[in-house]
Amino acid sequence: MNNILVMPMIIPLLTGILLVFLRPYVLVQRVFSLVSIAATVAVSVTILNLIQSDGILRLDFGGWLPPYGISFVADSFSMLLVLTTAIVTGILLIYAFSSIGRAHENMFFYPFVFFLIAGVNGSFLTGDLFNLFVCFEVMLLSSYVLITLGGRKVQLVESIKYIAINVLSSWFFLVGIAYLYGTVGTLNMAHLSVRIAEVGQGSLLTVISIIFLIVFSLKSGLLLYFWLPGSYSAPPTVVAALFGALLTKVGIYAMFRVFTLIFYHEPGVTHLMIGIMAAITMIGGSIGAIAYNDIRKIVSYNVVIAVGFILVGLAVSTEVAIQGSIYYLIHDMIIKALLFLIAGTMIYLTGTARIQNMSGLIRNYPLLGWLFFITMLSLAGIPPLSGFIGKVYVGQGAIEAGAFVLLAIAFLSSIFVLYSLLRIFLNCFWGETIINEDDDVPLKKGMLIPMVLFGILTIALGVGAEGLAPYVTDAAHTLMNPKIYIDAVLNSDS
Amino acid sequence: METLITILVGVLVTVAVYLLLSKSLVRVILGTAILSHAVHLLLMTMGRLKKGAVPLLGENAESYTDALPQALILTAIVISFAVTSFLLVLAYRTYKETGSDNLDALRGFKDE
Amino acid sequence: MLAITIAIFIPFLAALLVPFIYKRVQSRSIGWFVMSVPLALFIYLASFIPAVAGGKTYIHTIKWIDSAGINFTTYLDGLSMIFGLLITGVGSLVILYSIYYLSEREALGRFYVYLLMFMGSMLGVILSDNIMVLYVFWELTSISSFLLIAFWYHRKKSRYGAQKSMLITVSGGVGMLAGFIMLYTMTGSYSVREIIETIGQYTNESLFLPAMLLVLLGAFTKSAQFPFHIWLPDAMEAPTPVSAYLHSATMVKAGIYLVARFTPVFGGEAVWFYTVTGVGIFTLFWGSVNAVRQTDLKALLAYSTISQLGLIMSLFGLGSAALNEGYSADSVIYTQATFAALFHLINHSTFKGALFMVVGIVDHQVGTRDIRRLGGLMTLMPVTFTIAVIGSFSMAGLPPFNGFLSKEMFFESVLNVRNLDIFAMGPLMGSLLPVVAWVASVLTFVYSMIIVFQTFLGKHQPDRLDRKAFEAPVGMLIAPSILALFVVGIFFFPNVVGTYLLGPAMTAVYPPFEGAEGLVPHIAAWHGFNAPIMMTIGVIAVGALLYIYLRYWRGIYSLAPMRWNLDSMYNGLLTQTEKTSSFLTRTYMTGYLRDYLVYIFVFFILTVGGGLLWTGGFSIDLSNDAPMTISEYIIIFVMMGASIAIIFAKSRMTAILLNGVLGYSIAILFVVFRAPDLALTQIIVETVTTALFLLCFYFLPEWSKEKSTRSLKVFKGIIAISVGTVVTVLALVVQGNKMFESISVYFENAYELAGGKNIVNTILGDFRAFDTMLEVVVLFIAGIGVFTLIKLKAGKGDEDVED
Amino acid sequence: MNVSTIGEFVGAFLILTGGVASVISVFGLLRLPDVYTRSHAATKSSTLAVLLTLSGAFIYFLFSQHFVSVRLLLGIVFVFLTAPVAGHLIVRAAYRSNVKLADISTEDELYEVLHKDKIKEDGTGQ
Amino acid sequence: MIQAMLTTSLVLFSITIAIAVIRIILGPSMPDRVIGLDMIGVNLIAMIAVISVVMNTKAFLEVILILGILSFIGTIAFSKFIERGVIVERKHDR
Amino acid sequence: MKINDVILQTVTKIVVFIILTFGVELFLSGHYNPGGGFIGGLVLSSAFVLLYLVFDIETVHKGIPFDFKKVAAFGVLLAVGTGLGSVLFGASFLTQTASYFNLPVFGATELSTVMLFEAGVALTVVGVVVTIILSISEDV
Repeated sequence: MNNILVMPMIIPLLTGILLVFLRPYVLVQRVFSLVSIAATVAVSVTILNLIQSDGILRLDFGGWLPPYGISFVADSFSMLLVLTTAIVTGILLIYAFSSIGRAHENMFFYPFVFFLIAGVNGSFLTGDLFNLFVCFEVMLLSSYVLITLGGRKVQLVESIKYIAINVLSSWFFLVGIAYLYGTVGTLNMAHLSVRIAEVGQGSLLTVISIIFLIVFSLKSGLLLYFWLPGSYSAPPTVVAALFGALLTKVGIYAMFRVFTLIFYHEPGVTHLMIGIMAAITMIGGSIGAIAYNDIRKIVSYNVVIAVGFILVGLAVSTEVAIQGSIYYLIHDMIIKALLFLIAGTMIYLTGTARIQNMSGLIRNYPLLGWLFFITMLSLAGIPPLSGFIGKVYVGQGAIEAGAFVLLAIAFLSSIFVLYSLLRIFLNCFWGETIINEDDDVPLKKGMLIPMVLFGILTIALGVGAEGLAPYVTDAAHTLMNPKIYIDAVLNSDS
Repeated sequence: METLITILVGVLVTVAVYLLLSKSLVRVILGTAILSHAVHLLLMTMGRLKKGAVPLLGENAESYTDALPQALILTAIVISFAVTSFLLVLAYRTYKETGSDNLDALRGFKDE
Repeated sequence: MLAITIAIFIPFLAALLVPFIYKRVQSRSIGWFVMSVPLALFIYLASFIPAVAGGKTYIHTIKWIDSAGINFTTYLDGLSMIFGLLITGVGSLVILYSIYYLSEREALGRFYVYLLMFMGSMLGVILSDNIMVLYVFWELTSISSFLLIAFWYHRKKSRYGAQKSMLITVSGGVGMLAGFIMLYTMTGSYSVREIIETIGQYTNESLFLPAMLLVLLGAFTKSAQFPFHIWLPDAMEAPTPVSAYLHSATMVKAGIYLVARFTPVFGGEAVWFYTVTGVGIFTLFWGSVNAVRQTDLKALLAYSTISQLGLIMSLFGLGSAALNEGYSADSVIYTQATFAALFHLINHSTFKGALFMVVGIVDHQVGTRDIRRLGGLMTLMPVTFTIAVIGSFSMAGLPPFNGFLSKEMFFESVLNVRNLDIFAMGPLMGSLLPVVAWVASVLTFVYSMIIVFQTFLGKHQPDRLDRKAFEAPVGMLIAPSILALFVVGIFFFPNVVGTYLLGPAMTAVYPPFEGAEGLVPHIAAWHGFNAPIMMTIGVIAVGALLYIYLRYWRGIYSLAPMRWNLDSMYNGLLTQTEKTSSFLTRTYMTGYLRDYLVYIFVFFILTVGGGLLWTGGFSIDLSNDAPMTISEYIIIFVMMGASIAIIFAKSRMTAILLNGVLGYSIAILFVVFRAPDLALTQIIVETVTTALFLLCFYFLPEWSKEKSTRSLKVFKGIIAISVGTVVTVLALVVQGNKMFESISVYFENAYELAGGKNIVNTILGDFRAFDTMLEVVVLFIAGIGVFTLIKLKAGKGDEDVED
Repeated sequence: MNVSTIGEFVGAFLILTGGVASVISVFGLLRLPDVYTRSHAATKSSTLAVLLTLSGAFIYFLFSQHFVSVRLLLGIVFVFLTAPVAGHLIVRAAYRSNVKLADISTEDELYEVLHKDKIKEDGTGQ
Repeated sequence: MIQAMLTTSLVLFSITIAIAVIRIILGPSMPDRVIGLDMIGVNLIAMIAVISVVMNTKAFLEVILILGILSFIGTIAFSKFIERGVIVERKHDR
Repeated sequence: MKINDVILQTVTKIVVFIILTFGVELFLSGHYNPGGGFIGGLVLSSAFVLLYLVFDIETVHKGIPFDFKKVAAFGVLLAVGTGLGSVLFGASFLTQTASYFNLPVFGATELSTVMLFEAGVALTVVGVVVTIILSISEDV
């Protein structure tokens, strides 16, 4: 019994609820939300370190042992993501303070953010397939609200697509759960794994696993990313950043979990499919990223590319590759948040999203410009920024597994990333300054600080990658050896 | 029984998918509602149907029907209710804001 | 040695300091501070020359990402020594030059930050033993070069040049990274030294060749080898000190360094030999051909740099042949090529650096670099002219300048190749090399003459110049003069260089030949009337003729159509890619929800349905079906009818009511299935949903008949039916394949376990209470969400800037 | 044949009667010409049908399991209470929203009342 | 015998519901449909009562009451909807 | 013009009372019989909705002066709070306990924390459903 495990989810949840009561007191809301994010971070760090000493932790809700009750299971992989989520959210909240506006703050903006985080963290932690669905829904509903919050036309129009497609994916999820329950008769992921290992992953189970693949692909934007560029460019900057940083990652997490823990017996089918899909995703994202002149679109397609890249690790499924994916996942959460923030800030400053209409921003906002530069390099995986180590590991895994096509596409995609962002940098930040000093929209400190923090994070993560190494190694090791996870869940001594 | 219910599920899914592919927002939302009906039935058939008594203890029966899917469906119903209601209100707001419920008109902003 | 590792970081630290100092100083004297950094480093490195010449190497490791085997390992040997001295030495001179070259109005702080950053990364490249760290610095050089090229970022051409160089070099770098990872996968080490030691066992692995080619890709892009050379002329948009430093003396030589460093790894392979030599010699030729046609002095120098780099590259290629058989008296003749390469490397840095500075001076003084507008500057700028003559003649391979020595050795090496009987080198191929080399040298001679004579001789055209021409300030002349002194000095004392610098470097390139005889030949300016000297004489004779009749034959350049130009191909590629991507993306990203849904459904049908069909052989077992009564049949058929009727419903109200019918019928089915809780919930939820539908839909327009073509309807129908079928079939299969007893048997002890008699409710409230809790949260979010959705409207004036 | 069997039988019989009544009423719903007449069929006879059925069920449970179902009683009361009101409301709504009477109708007594009402309202005017 | 009677009545109720659905589909006016729906609601109550008799369980008796409540509320809502289009009123409206 | 339907309003007053009682009964008996927090909550909210239907918003609001959003929030808080309560007692999150109490009127009654949990659920449902319906209605 480790009640601390529920905290990364319950703290945001409770915060969200309490903030509803604090609706009129904006300042209190801000302070309170920062405090609870800090608490979440602290708790996550504690758990992460606890895992290193005690192995995988498990919390059975209501004391009902798995597979009968619902359990939270925390291994290094999930906790790393939980921790990153908390940190990213905390920094984004700071940005929100100065950007989101009173109207939003009065309309439960912070509660929704916290519910989103609760859903995200719950998805990372849960050990039960159906509970995963429920956590997804918590996250999705908050995201539905957040994407529409503000009620601008674009938001409404794009959110319809977003919601419709996500409803469909939730439906697929339920269908998948139904089939899986029908064949195997259980819902606990570890138990599922045991039972499937017992009868062997026959063709039926493989087909069912494809349904899950579709579900998580829809959520993560693997191949089925059509909803993503539109809906990520509609909401306010902070929300877009939250989405860009967190939402697809949950899908990716689920895919890693399910295809390393449960359906890992037929890599020739499932992992091959993932590989092909990842390749197409990277290609599609790459060409999408250079196809538009709208910053938001470019940035959104960059999310797509990253999804493909991360899943290369799963597709080749060697321990090194998975390590790479984890590094890249963490990196991507941070850097995408930063990227979206910068893009949003640029739009805020210039009043346009089109790169032809901006020029010479770096003269007015040098720090913003250099932050963008760092982001660009980090995204392209240029050392010593955070994207580098993940890229190396994924590449190494791909080479070990002999997946040269994937390797080529993955590495080429990073050049497309670079090119797409270079276009923004050259057009918007460099060039003749067209804003004169008087029309200069001041860049608020409150906006700059979070971006700088993210910038520092990406550098720190790149230079200090060794600090993460033990956790990531452990995470990858656990993912590659499902038995560790299963033993931790199904032994009934706790 | 199961076979027929399954076929019913298929019919519902077909109808729902057809509706989802329409231009009108109303039809799309109806489609999602029907989809959720379908999946609830599907979940139900995945436990054995009609085997055993109502899952209320004290009805002194030999065996009970599979209670777990029922619990899952309950959760699913509530969630789909939440989603549907949100989607409905969204449709309403969208119409008020844009004056259209035609998804072709609601294509979203263009780049060029 | 720790100090060497620190040496890499000193420029970076200085770069960090510069902005602060610049804030205080705000004048060009910041340059003196900056200059002290490379100067100190130069002296420091030079102090190691005797030791290194004595065969000593220095190694030091600082742990970085130890778990990945990526550590800061610095390794100082002869090869890194040469480059280190070049970087710091030329660096000091360039900074000295820049102090006078750049106006005080420029953002000097930024300039020096970039420059120091570059210097540090360059030192990192050549001193790193760990190839991953090497890659780190490699990319950093690309970045700092990018920043320096676009130093005047408001100029369109600067940005264009910067982008081009960044894209090409980083792409090459990424390829190189892949190659490095392959090397690691084979050998399990990132250390060059370890790789060199163990590579012998891996030459037959399938990864060996791709790794080699990828590493070469990195080297070629960086060193502007054909066809990647196109970035270099555009990089000339950078301030001239930068061009002198990065784009002739150091950064472009990083590729050369890489080839030299990896010669022990890959050298001795036929592919390596042919690629490096072939690409090098062709680049030599192509660069010189193009240099002649240029009218911009800097562009001319850029192509000449490309050409010279090709020369060095080809020499390394030739030299690698020595490793094929191991040490023997025969192979020593090939090592000579490498020796020539290293020697020319140094020479090139000196004379090309001087020339760039000269061009910079001319540009600075008269305001143009266009040779059609220049002429007759000799008398006005005598010192500059002298330096230009020294540099150009050295480049042309004339005595008494150092270029002559290395050019001679180059000829000798290509001639030696004819005797090469390895790698299936036929006599034809063997003769081709000297011919091409000779032709390229002739052209080199021609353009060297162009630099000197068309700028400084001929008619002075003061009216076509921006400013009145007069000699540059002394400060600006110091740096090129020092380089010119080296050009002459090395000619007279070549063996100093040979012994102290080239010798140790040769050992680094040929570790198995360490201490072998003839590895470090004696350099003599005069070595009798042999083939090379004949060739040089030929070069001078033919070159002079060609130069004199230049205007008659230059016309042939215009014969080649412009669009076959590599530059326009590059531009075309970029615009085409953008256009194609735009087109492709717009084709499938239509913005229509329906299209997206179609993609998803089609994907579902293809994968899941396809999976079902493909694996096949599923048993559908219907024997376990529960019996049915008539009333149940009726309900089910009512439901089917109602659902199908929805599609054809004329009014939305009918549709909503029919949906309600479906919901209520499901409630009955739940009753039939013995699920009272579900039935209750379903009934209420259905009612509320229907009510909501009505509430909201009152405001929506009556639904119009779907105006769609028949084929679209059929298409939709097919998709819908396929999805339905797949779901049904899979469900039937699942029913026939129940593999395990459900865990729900456990819950039948609900009363003992949790004190509840309603099993479903006990599951919801106790066993799976967490689900319920979250479900409530979901509901809550939806409720509040609806509230905000309705209450928070975008006001007219409130329209966000984000549109 | 003991008491409980008889009771069960009575209950079942009532249920059957209810079923028959409901079918009859639904035929009315199908066949009658306009809303107003259909509402008679729907509200009156089907209320009867459901009351019969519920009573039947109540009696059945009473005799077979000796179980007095409060809920069933409550249900009976509830249906009895609300069904007429509901019927009334629908017809009222139908009338006010100008649903046409069947062609065979001879008289619309409320027509003038309602119109006067409307005229008056317009006169006093909002 | 009893079983037969019960089954018969179940079938009868189902037929009723089926016919009511036809009425809903046919219309022609909104109130017609609402009446049809009301009819279905009432018959569902009856049907569920019969089913619980058939199954011999008390589990579904709550359903009956709820159906009653809902069909009542539903009918009120519908009729208000038909009458004036607004379901929940505000005092100062109109 | 208000619906001035005396019959309806009179019946409603009785019916609402029945519904409320029934709703409370449903959620209390959930552990043994069909029902539970969710259903109970829905039934309760249907009573409120009925009131809103028959009377107008202001009238009802005067009678029941709740902010239903806060009711919902309180409900969620209660549901989550019971989970946290068990943490305080050193049990796993969401551990439910039950024990028998001798209450003066009801005799030996089993009181369970599930009850609190269910109450939270019910309150949320009431709050949410009424909030949704009111929001839409008010927007017109």
